[in-house]
Amino acid sequence: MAILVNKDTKVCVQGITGRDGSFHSHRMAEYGTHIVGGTRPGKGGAEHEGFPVFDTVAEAKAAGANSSVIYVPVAGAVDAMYESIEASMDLIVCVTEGIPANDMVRVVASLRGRASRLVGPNCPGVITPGVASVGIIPGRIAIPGRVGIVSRSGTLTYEVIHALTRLGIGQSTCVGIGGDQVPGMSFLDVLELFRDDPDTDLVVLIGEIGGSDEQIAARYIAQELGKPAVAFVAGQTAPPGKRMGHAGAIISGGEGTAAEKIAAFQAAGVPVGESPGQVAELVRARLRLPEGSGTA
Amino acid sequence: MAILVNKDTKVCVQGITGRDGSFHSHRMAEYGTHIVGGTRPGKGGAEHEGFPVFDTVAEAKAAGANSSVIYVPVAGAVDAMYESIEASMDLIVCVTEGIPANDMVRVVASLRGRASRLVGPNCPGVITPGVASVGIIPGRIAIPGRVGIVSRSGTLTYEVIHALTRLGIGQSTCVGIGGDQVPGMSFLDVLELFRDDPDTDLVVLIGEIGGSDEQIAARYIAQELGKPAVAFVAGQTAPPGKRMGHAGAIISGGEGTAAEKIAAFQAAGVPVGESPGQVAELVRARLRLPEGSGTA
Amino acid sequence: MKIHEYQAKRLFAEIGIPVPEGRLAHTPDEAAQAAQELGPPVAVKAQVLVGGRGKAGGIKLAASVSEAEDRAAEILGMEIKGLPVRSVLVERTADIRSELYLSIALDRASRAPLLLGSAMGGVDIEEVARTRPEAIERVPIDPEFGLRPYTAWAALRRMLGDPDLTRQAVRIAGKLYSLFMDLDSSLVEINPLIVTGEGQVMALDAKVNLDDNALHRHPQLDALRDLDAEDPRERDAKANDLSFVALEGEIGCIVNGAGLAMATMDMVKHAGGRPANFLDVGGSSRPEKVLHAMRIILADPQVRVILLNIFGGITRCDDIAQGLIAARTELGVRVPIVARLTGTNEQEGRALLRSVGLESAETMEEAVRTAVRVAEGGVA
Amino acid sequence: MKIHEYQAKRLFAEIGIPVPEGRLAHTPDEAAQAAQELGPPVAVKAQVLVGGRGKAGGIKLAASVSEAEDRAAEILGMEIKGLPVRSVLVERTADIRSELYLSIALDRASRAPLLLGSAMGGVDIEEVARTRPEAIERVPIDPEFGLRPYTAWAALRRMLGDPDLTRQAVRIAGKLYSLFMDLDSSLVEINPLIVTGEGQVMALDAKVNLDDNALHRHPQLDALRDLDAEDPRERDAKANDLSFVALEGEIGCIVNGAGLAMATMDMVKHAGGRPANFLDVGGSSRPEKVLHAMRIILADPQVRVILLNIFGGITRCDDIAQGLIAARTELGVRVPIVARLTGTNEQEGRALLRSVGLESAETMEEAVRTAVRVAEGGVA
Repeated sequence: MAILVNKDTKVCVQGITGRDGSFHSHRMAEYGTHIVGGTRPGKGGAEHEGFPVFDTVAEAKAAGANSSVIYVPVAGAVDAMYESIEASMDLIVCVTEGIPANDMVRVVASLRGRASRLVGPNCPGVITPGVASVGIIPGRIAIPGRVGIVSRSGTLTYEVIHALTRLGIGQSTCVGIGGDQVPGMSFLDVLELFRDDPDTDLVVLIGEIGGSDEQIAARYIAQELGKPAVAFVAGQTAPPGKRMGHAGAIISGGEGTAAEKIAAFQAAGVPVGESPGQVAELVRARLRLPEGSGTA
Repeated sequence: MAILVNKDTKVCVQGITGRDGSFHSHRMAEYGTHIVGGTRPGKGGAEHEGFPVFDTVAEAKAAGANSSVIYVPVAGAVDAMYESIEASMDLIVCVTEGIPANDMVRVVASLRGRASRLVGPNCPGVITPGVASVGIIPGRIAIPGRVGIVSRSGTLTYEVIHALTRLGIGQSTCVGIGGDQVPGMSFLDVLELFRDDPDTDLVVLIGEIGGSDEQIAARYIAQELGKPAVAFVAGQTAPPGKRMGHAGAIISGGEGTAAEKIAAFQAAGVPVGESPGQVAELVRARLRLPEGSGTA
Repeated sequence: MKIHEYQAKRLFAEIGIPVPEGRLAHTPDEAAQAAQELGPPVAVKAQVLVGGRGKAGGIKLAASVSEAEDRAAEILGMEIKGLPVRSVLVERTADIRSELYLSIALDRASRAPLLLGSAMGGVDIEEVARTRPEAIERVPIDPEFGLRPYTAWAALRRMLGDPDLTRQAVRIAGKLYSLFMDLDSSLVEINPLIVTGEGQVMALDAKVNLDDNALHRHPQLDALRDLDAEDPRERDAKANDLSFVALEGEIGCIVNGAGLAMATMDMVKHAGGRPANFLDVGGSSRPEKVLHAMRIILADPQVRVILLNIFGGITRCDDIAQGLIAARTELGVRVPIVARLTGTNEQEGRALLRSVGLESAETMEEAVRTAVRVAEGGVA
Repeated sequence: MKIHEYQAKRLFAEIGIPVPEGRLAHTPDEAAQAAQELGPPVAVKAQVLVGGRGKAGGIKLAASVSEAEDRAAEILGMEIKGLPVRSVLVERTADIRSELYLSIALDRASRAPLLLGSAMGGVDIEEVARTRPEAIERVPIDPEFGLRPYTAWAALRRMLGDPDLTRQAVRIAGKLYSLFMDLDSSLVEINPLIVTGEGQVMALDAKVNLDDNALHRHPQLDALRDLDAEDPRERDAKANDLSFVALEGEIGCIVNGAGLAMATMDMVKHAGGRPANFLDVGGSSRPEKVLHAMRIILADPQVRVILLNIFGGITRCDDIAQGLIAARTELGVRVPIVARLTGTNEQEGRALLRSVGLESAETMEEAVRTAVRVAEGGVA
């Protein structure tokens, strides 16, 4: 069954007439994702390159959509998220980057008591290989399987998927939560879903410097996940202070360095790879797969 | 078990050092209500007439309080409600009157996804006779029994309780939701609780002119309540337009007159009394009690 | 509190809701000058705080400056529903292609603001709501999100059709919502909202009602209060924290709580009497409030008896009794008083009354019957 | 973006957070005049956008006007952590009874603002957080409610003890939160927050960091930008929507995505090379962005090879290839290029590169190894 995205996922593309929205609507549809249509206020009732266009998400919902993906420019992205939250979309993926952090504080607060799950912003989205893709993860690089991926990074996620696929190790669902300071879903939120997903045997977590999300995730993996995990942490050679601010250091009482995070994973019994290729090797070892064979 | 207030209710009095807060703390305590103490920022750690004083509701909660009642002046009443909501008090009764309606719109919106129930503002509160009283309903006039009361009016509620008590008909719980345009709990919210309360056999609903809450309640009684009800509607002789504004008339497509409301109750099979005394007589008849005997 | 159209339009203009250009005039002379500045034709509109001005002849068109002066002279001499017209708004006329309706009000049922719209504007909207409810668009607003462009889009597009006009109306609706929340308004209404020949969406009328409970936060709005529009006794009552409505009868009522006050009046009528007023002393009453209440009621020469009906909760019966006694001493009450005190501190209250020779009834029914008998010439 | 202390204090003063009276001075003369107006003793404080001014000698006390002039002359001649001091803040000194710490920052873990406080103010707070975490009060703020008086009361009372001082600090905390949200701030900090001998709570220092993503909403704040504090190449990159950090090595990196860029640098180091920079071209890249990236990197004479590592998602490989080709034509690239293109439109991208004689690596590992070899003097 995977998580977040499955065969019943029906997508509304917010900003379908824009350059990115239009391009990726075709990519998602080619991958087999059910695209109900997209929104562009004022163009409701028209078609865009074969996709129905609606004025509002509520109208797309009435036409069957239960998920949405946002490609609108940053000036309209916050409203776009609110629109999908108010329309009670099950899954909302916000690809748009550059959204002010305090706007996201308000967006995340508004999710309380509501049914929607928000992935992003500034994220590549979610793919359940062989089933459907919501966002911008290139479908070609993924194959179906039983490894779950959750990542703060965009393109680095692709590298890891790619590396797994090259070893023949397939993925249940890959979730890019985005690298922003205030993401909709956190590592923890996604790990909880993977814990309860019978189709996921192992989780790969891709972190980076800054904050203490990786440390919190490491604790959760050790205590609650009940499945093996493998990690990667980007930024071991980053100059100190370049991403991790003063404020974060006071809040967490640490610097948020890669070394701290790697130590946390190791303390939790989670092996950490030094490159995407090595992560894939660690997954293979952890799953006790013979070399050259995958789970796909 | 009654509703909202029971033997486990432990009350924090917000504004305990004020004239009303102080007076009614003693009345509630005399009635047997468990008063944990009250709040007055800056006086935390002191005592007020025998009651412990806390700086914040969170501290009163730490000392055992699970409910709060608000007597603070109107300038601080909205913050007082937010404070109790943030502290996750089970029941919050706001007695204070004169709170701007749009402030209440925000307060009510903030209750979404939270555990607290808010009664009021501008309300007399809740009494479960013989057990506990939270608010300002004079305990002396109520006796334990099996009739639930919900009312938009303050003192009119007392009249009805009094009239029932004079006939020996006791009450399970009496809830004054307050007459403001935006109340925390509505008729509907309270009726749902009475529906599920095995200790309530019949519900008395006390409405007044304005809005369409009574009509909505009448529909609910007919379709969902599963128990008999008796109603009273104040304002049959009120000059038109004095309470019911133009806006309400557009929203509901009616004038919100007493006649409309009485008709709605009658259509729902709910008898309507012409005075508090007659309401009590109707309750007696409905419960098929012989004259001169009650359920107490 | 209600404010005048010209005041509401200034608020609209400040936040960018398009309104026709206009000038306020208090004399025919000023109206002529306004017409001169704006360039005729102009509309001359009575500024009074009641509905139905148009039907009453309070809105006239003037094709020239001198005609504007004449129309202003006519309107400034009028009284509309009992209210004198003290000023007119002289406005540039618009080329009206269509008239719509737009408002935001609090919806008691959802406990949230509601956007109301209709393609049938410029008419009695209550009538439309009653007879053709399907002609009214109702858009619930989640206060957590406010009125965002998407909130009202579909409804406004149904009303306006054209995307560009919809976009303009969506912008106006958003600003209207900001006004509604920021000013603690209880109603903001545009009737009609027009589409002009040039394709502009514009507010031809403007109504803004304010929440009395919030006026202390908006001193600049409180200053807009039009004292003409209020009964002086109601104003006096409000200043003393009392809720008062003058009526036609002989039985002066002092009650605590609006519901009980209405129920008391209902019972007076059922018993064959006529209430002289609605008066709610409110909760948490200080003794002086009873004194003020007595003074306001006694100012009505028709009052033949005072019916005091108190069921104390937060109100304490002893406070009420003290106020009553003070009123008897200070005002020299000329009519009999029928008192009924029950509830919080009733023993103390009754004892106080007894100490000045006043007995209290036990029940509301009894008190009402006695008061009606006294008003008919009987004795307490 | 960071702003200067004197700018942050103006923002504080505007919303009513007490700060000492002060004047900005750009010359010793101006500092003397400021001291004259304020009346000595005064503090003379370097305005630079780095921490640790005090330790570096950037804050001095002056007992007289002439002393203020001398101290200003000293400080205005300084460079602190590489930044020239171009102005000083001359401030009336305060009678300090105690020093505390107060700030609001975003907490990633709760995805909400967090109030941080400590009775140990005026010192290196990161050090306190590391060594004595129990000395830091942490008050989570629910953005639905904001920071209300009750939110911070208990923590601030623990820090200050006295109810009146607590009340002042609660007021300051509330205003600090408003500033934080209204200005789209990422950090507001007062270190130290002081209690004066007269019992006033006051901000002796002020730090306000702003969210670059929101600056377009606050043009008045964007105008406060201090260009001195930024590396000109980083500024150039930002203006072109690129994220760039200059480093010491020989391998110029152009990568899409911050995580992949960091991972690429990590792998360069593991392979024995040294990255010359961090550069993220971001998502949805237009071809011109690659052109700008090449220009910025080639400005560094140490660069011996360019490593282009692209895994296309929203970024399309053909856009990148076009940008690279344009750069070769327009900039006359003097060093070898090692390119790796995978993902969205990779066939089209590789074909484009092949058409100008550039081969692409298959994997990131392969590209990194090649680039390191080239930098060491090998061949691609």
